[in-house]
Amino acid sequence: MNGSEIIFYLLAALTLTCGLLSVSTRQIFRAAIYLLFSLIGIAGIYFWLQYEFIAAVQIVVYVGGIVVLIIFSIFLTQQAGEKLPKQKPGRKIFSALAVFCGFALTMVQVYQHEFDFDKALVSPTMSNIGQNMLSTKEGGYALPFEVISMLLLAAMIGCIVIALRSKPETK
Amino acid sequence: MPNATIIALIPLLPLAGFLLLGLFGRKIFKNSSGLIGTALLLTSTVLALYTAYEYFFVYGKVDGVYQQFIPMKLTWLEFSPGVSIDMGMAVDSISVMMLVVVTFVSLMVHIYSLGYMKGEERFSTYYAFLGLFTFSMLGLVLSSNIFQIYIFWELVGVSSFLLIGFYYDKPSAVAASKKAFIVTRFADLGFLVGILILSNSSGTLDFNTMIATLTSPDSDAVKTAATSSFLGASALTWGAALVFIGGAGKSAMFPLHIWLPDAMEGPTPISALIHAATMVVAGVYLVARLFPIYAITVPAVLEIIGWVGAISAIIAAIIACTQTDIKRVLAYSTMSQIGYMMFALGVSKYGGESGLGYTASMFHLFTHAMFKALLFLGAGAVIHYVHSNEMKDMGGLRKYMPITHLTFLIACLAIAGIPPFAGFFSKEEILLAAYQNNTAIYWVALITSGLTAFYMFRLYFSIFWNKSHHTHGESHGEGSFVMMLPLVLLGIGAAAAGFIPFGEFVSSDGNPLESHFHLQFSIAPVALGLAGILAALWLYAKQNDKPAKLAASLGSLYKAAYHKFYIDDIYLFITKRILFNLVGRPAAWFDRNVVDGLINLTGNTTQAVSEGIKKMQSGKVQQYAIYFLSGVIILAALFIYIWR
Amino acid sequence: MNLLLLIGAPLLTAVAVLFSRNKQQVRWISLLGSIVQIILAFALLFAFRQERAENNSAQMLFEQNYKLFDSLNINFHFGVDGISVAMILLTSLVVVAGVLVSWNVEKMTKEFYFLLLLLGLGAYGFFISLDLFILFFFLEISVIPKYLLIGIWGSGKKEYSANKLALMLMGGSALILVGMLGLYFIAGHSFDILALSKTDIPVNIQNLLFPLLFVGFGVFTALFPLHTWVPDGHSSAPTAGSMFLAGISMKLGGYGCLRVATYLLPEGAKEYANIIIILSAIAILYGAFATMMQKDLKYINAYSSVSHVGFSLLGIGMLTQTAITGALMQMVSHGLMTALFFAVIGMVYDRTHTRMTGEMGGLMKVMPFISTVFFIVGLCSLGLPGFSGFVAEMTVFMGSWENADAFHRIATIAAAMSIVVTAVYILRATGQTMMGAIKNESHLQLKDAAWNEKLAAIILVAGILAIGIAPGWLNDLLRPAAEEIMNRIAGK
Amino acid sequence: MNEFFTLMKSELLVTAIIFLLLFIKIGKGMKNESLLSLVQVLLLLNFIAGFFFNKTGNLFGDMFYTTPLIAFQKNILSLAVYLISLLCSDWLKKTGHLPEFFMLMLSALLGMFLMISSSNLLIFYLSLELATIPVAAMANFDLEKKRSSEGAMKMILSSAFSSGILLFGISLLYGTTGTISFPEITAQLDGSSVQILAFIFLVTAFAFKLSIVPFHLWTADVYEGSPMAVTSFLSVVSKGSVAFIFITVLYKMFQPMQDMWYTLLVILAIATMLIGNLFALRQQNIKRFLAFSSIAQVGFILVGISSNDYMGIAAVVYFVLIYVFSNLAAFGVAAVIAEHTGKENIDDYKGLYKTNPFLSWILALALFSLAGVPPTAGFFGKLFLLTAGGAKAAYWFILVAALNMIISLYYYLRVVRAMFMDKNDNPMEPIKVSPVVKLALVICGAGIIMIGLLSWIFEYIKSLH
Amino acid sequence: MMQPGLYHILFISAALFFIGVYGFLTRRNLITMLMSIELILNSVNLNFIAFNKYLWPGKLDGLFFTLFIIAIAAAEAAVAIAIIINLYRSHQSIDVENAEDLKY
Repeated sequence: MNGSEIIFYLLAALTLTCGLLSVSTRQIFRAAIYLLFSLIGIAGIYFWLQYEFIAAVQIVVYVGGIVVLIIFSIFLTQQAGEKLPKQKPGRKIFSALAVFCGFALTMVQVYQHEFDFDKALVSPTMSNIGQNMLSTKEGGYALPFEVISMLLLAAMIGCIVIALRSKPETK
Repeated sequence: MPNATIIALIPLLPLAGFLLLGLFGRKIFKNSSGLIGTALLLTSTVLALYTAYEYFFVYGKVDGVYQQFIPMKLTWLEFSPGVSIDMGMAVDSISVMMLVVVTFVSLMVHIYSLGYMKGEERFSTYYAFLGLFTFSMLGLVLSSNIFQIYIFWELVGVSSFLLIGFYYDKPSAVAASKKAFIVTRFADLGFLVGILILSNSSGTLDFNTMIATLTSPDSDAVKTAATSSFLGASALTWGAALVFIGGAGKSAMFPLHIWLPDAMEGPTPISALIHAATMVVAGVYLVARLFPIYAITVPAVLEIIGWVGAISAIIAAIIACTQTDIKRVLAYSTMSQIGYMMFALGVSKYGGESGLGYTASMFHLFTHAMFKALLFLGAGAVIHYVHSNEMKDMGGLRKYMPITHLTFLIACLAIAGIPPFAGFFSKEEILLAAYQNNTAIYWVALITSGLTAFYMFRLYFSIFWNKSHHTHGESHGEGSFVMMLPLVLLGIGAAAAGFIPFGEFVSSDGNPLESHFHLQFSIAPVALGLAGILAALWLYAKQNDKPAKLAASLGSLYKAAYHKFYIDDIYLFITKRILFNLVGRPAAWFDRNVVDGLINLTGNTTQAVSEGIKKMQSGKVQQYAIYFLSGVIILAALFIYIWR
Repeated sequence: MNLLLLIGAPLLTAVAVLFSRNKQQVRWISLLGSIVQIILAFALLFAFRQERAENNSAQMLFEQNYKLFDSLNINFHFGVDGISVAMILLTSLVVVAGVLVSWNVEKMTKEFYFLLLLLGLGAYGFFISLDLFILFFFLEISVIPKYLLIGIWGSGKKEYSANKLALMLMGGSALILVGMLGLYFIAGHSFDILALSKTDIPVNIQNLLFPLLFVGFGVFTALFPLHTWVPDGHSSAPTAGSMFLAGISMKLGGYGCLRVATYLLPEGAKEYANIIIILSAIAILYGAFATMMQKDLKYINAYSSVSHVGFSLLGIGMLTQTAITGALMQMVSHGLMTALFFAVIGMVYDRTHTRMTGEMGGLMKVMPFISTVFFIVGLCSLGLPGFSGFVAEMTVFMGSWENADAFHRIATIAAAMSIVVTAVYILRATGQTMMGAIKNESHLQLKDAAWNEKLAAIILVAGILAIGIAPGWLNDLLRPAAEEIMNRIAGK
Repeated sequence: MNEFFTLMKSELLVTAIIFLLLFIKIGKGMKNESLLSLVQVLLLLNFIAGFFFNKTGNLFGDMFYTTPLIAFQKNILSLAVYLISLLCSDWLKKTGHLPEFFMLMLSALLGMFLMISSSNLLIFYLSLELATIPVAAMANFDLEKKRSSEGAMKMILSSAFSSGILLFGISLLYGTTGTISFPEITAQLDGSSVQILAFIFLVTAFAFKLSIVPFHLWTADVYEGSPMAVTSFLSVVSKGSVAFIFITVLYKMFQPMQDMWYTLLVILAIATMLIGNLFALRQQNIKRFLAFSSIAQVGFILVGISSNDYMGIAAVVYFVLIYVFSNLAAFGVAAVIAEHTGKENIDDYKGLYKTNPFLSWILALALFSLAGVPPTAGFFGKLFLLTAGGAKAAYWFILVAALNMIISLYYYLRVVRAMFMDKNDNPMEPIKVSPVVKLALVICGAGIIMIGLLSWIFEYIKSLH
Repeated sequence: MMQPGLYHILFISAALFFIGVYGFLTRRNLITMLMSIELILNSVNLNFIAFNKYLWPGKLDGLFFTLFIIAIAAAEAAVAIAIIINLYRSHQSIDVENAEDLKY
């Protein structure tokens, strides 16, 4: 076992443990923090896979954006320290069962599948990503880029309208 | 050759009367409708008599044999090539004879009704119905096609229904009309199936062709029909027997006779016409029409016919002795006399001397029409006079109603078979035929003839003698001229009709038949008849308690006879209990609750399921997600492991 | 003759009704329109006879074919044979009578007549269609008007009845739909009846599709045990609604059973003939017995319809030319008769405000015309010669008897037994309502039929008599068509 | 470049309208009435423009793909949006955020256009989200109403969950095929278990958007909670667009797995029709009622889709076109009534015919069309779906579908019965329908009657192949 | 233990995915449900990256997919949170079980 492996396993353990804790802890604030660590763990895995760009985006968007947003909204809606209400055990058991079945099914299928491995491992470069991002040619991603911009615009408008509820629209 | 137009006019004139009076009678011909009807019928009668004269004396006989002519035949409805309902006119000796009988009696009734039904609210309707009946009856006798006869058969039935129920606001009349129709209808079912069988066997509906096919023993039809058997009898036997059931129903043969006494609810002239002289003999006529088939192909059925006739004759005679309603007595008497005609046919054979029964039957039909119509019309006059049907309300009427009395007496003598009145001759021939062919039936008939004399004179004495000092409310005369004229005319007929050499004209195969007169043979029936009269005289000429005592001494026999041997009750039981309560009601219940219930159940189940699964839509978004996830997993598993 | 006129006339009338201003206008426009329909129907009859007299022996006359959904091979294909002509005549008579008896409908008159005319339109379209799709379209078009007519203008538990009718008929349609699509694919994408009739359809497919189609159409024509919409629907419907339902709509089913199911799938018909016979014999007898116990006049007629229509199905099941002719005659006859019966019941109900036989009595005295008509229709119903019912039933019996085996014969006899039971219930009903003494004093004030009612009754009675007295013309119309159908059944 | 403008003209037009609205919003703003009229005119123009310059072509590599058929599909959606803008104008005039509402709605429409045209899983996914997220926001537009936010919450959470599963499926598909472009995936499909798994995961997203049982449970709640305009948008436009892309995905991308998805469709169609119908039976709220009815309708669409030939496509497109008119007419009437009286219960509709015959007739027509009763277009639509579905000779499948029509007829008739037959002591007041709404309702009514009888419409759709 | 590779990462992602699903199904707080969604999306991202890296390094489909998913996650989260906050204002609670007015 070399260092790379150890790092991988540590990251994996971090991700899964924090993920699990995030969905099981009854302190909502802690849940957010666990989520944060789980996401960081995933970012770590990206690093480990040498996808630094994605890792950076992961850190910036998730850790810097979404988790902060979540934490803000927790503050807005929840007295800190109050424990989350318990779920009915029946629901928990049934969910666990369903989830386990799904997991088992997926894993069995994935492990039985023979993936096609004989390719050289190359990592993308920044310029590579940049060029493709704005290319309108075959393999270019200009259209999704435009679409996502429209989506973000729409989401922004939606958020504003909904969040501005208390202040009636001025004619 | 017969003149088709003239013969066609005979039934069509009454039909015209029906249409004219039925459509416009109530408004336009309110008062003249009786005269219109009578005039039309008079024309018919004249034409019928003319036709009879022409047939019997001018063209009917070819080579010494009376032929059948079919001057007109129209295809009415074609089923398949060769099998069609035709509207034709068969002119032969029996149909011509019947034409005369029907038109004559009908004319008498028309005339009589001018007085009897005067002042009725539905006077014109009455004449319309009479026209309809006469038309149907004439159509029936002229039929050349078995389906044609069935059609008119039904029409006769419905006009009978209409006329029995003429007093439609009287519940008993309504009930009687229904009963008459339904019972005969039931019999007609047999007739219909019989037609189906016979026509299918012979491949035709035409009488002549059918008879020709079914009487030649080597025809394919007979052979195949003889081999195809059902419940131990050949198809032809079944067919012929079923057709006879139709005739038995119409002719009130035991056990389908129960409608006839009730039918007396109709106006009395109607009883005279329909339920005495004409319609009820249609069954006899039908058997006579198909006689060659019965006699040659299925003699077994003919024997049954003979026995049914004999049993009907004696049972009716016994019952008649106990009834107190004069019209009912006459009704049973009719039944008894038709029984005579029927067994006369039953004991006959086809052709030649052995066909005596056939001739006798027709002869009796003819004379019976005269005297029975007379009896009914006389009874009608009596009823008209005393406003009651019950014997106990009558008595000593001979002084008040001399013409009625005289004609009634003639009729009674005629029916009792006392020479030289008409009944004697015809009955004599019947008994002779029975004697020659079936001794058992002969003895039954003999006893019946004694009983006949007894109950007829019981009736006669009760009406005209018995209580002499009876007050009948305000006394209005015996009846107008129009009521008396038919009595007299019919009285003449009843007295004299016997002298017609009937065998000359009517016989089973058309060959004239010599009438033999056997004095020694006549002794027994005449003596029995006289004995019956004397018994009646002893019992009923004066008011006394002898009848009551006699009745008491006879005990249960009397009671059973008085209750018509409980046959009505058996029918009532079958219809009410079994058909209504055990079939009809369960059917209706089954339909509403089971069949419909199942349909409603599907609806309700759907609703219930819909209500039951409503929890699925619980409003909990996580539960929705669980359904979602389960759906994904299950589908995935199914498609990966089972349906790939 | 252009068959489109038959669709156009009612359509135009309906549209004109929609745009009319007051109730009186609505009535007169409808009457005028329906008279035009009668004229057209008779014109068709004469034109048809003329063509036949000139030895035009094509199976269908006056054919017209317009492309509709060309890519699916769905066409407006019209044409008539004798059966269609007879049915069209029937429809036109019932339509005009229905319009006449509804003269006094005050509630939503315009809508009422509109729906009525739409029903008629559906029937005309149905009878002239030679394309299954169009046929189905016209069949379905009448479901909703029926529903609304019963639900809005009906009486009693009308909503329930309306629902039941609509749903059961829809159920029938569902089966027809499947059968129809099956035929479509088997025949290589064609809905055309004439084309299908020349197609050899494999026997196993026929056995699969026949029950679907037959039962589907059977629901429309009260095939036992799917008849239960009949009593409820008929009894709740307004007078004209009942007349249309029983007089025309049920005939759509019978026509479909014959023209679509039996004609196109002869092998299937042979396979299931015995079941049809059993079911219809049961329906005939059982309907008659059930009728015997009814006390509501409309129920009486409704159940008796179940029984009578059974003869049509029996005739079809017997698969002989005569029996099929008889079945068709019975359809026409029953259509006229039952429409008349409902019309009379409606007239009685309008006056006495009851349909219970027990509450009436002696009506003959106060309304002789209505009673006479009641009587006539009763006699027709019990199969009296001189009326159409007799002709039809006898033809069915004669045709049935042509099958020489015991099964068919017993079924025929069983069916024939109903003539007695019919007599029982008809006479009971007549006896209780028309005859006897007047039970309710207030009935003494009642008026006899008004002009419109008289006219309606006379039209229908004329139809009944025209068949009953001189059946030849109808026979000539139907027999060759039945022969055509038999030829396919016999595999010629 | 020219090609870019012609091929993407619908998308560009919609985008232009969005930005116009944005500028109006950012600028001085406009009165609601005039803005609404402006938008209506623009939408009408958009619809008309959809008829011109329709060509086949690819853009952005293989990401964007259009054909005349796709253009026609888009145009159906444009038409629906235009009609919604007319039908709901009473509500729209009152809303405080009119420009935002239209911006969101048009963004969603844009998303649907792109989705229909997509030929690549990435663009498909993005446009799917673009078609969903704004709608979720729109669902919350009755800001003061609790139910509105509840509906929006259910929608956004459910759809996020669904897209999670979709994405997982896409990732597996990507893993096994190495591509996200439809045609290339088709070439790579080998039917391995992982691909089946991925396929199922993928299909559930469609099932979710189309409200196929058992992925439908959000539908009724969201429909009931949302403003009427959003509900009609969801039920008509959203469903229609997903149905179109679903066909493309199945017929093109998953063609090699056709046996499998045929079975899947049969199961789903039966379940959907049955459950949708059974739930609709019991509903009291008209929106909820229409929600379940629309679920059942989707079951029929699936029957049509199962045919796997061009007849299926044509039948579905045709059906959606009819469905647009029928469902919008129903929603339109419900919207008018809800807006004027605040009543949304079927029981409140009792005796409606007495006071509001016009609305009653339109609603009745719409319901008949939904039930598939002639002479309304719905009859033809349903029949063609079944004809398409019957091509595989699975008669029992068609029979089940046909039998479901009975149940559906029952509940549609329930509303008709309430309007026409049931008595009501205090029926609704006569409602004064504004001319614009009336126009829209008349258009819908005419569409319901004419589309079926004018056979060239269907022929035209078939000719687009 | 073998060399960490595709299968390991797939295991992590699948586990994370179902952990997220489990959270979504059982957490009663709307915000925690949203957090579970984020876990789900992240697991998918991990899948894409892993496939891109190990199997299909020639093109950048997986990478771009991940990028766009991250963007969408942000947008979705924003709208969701806006809705949740709005819900909170009307219900005074963000417990999912309190928002069950719409049912049956």
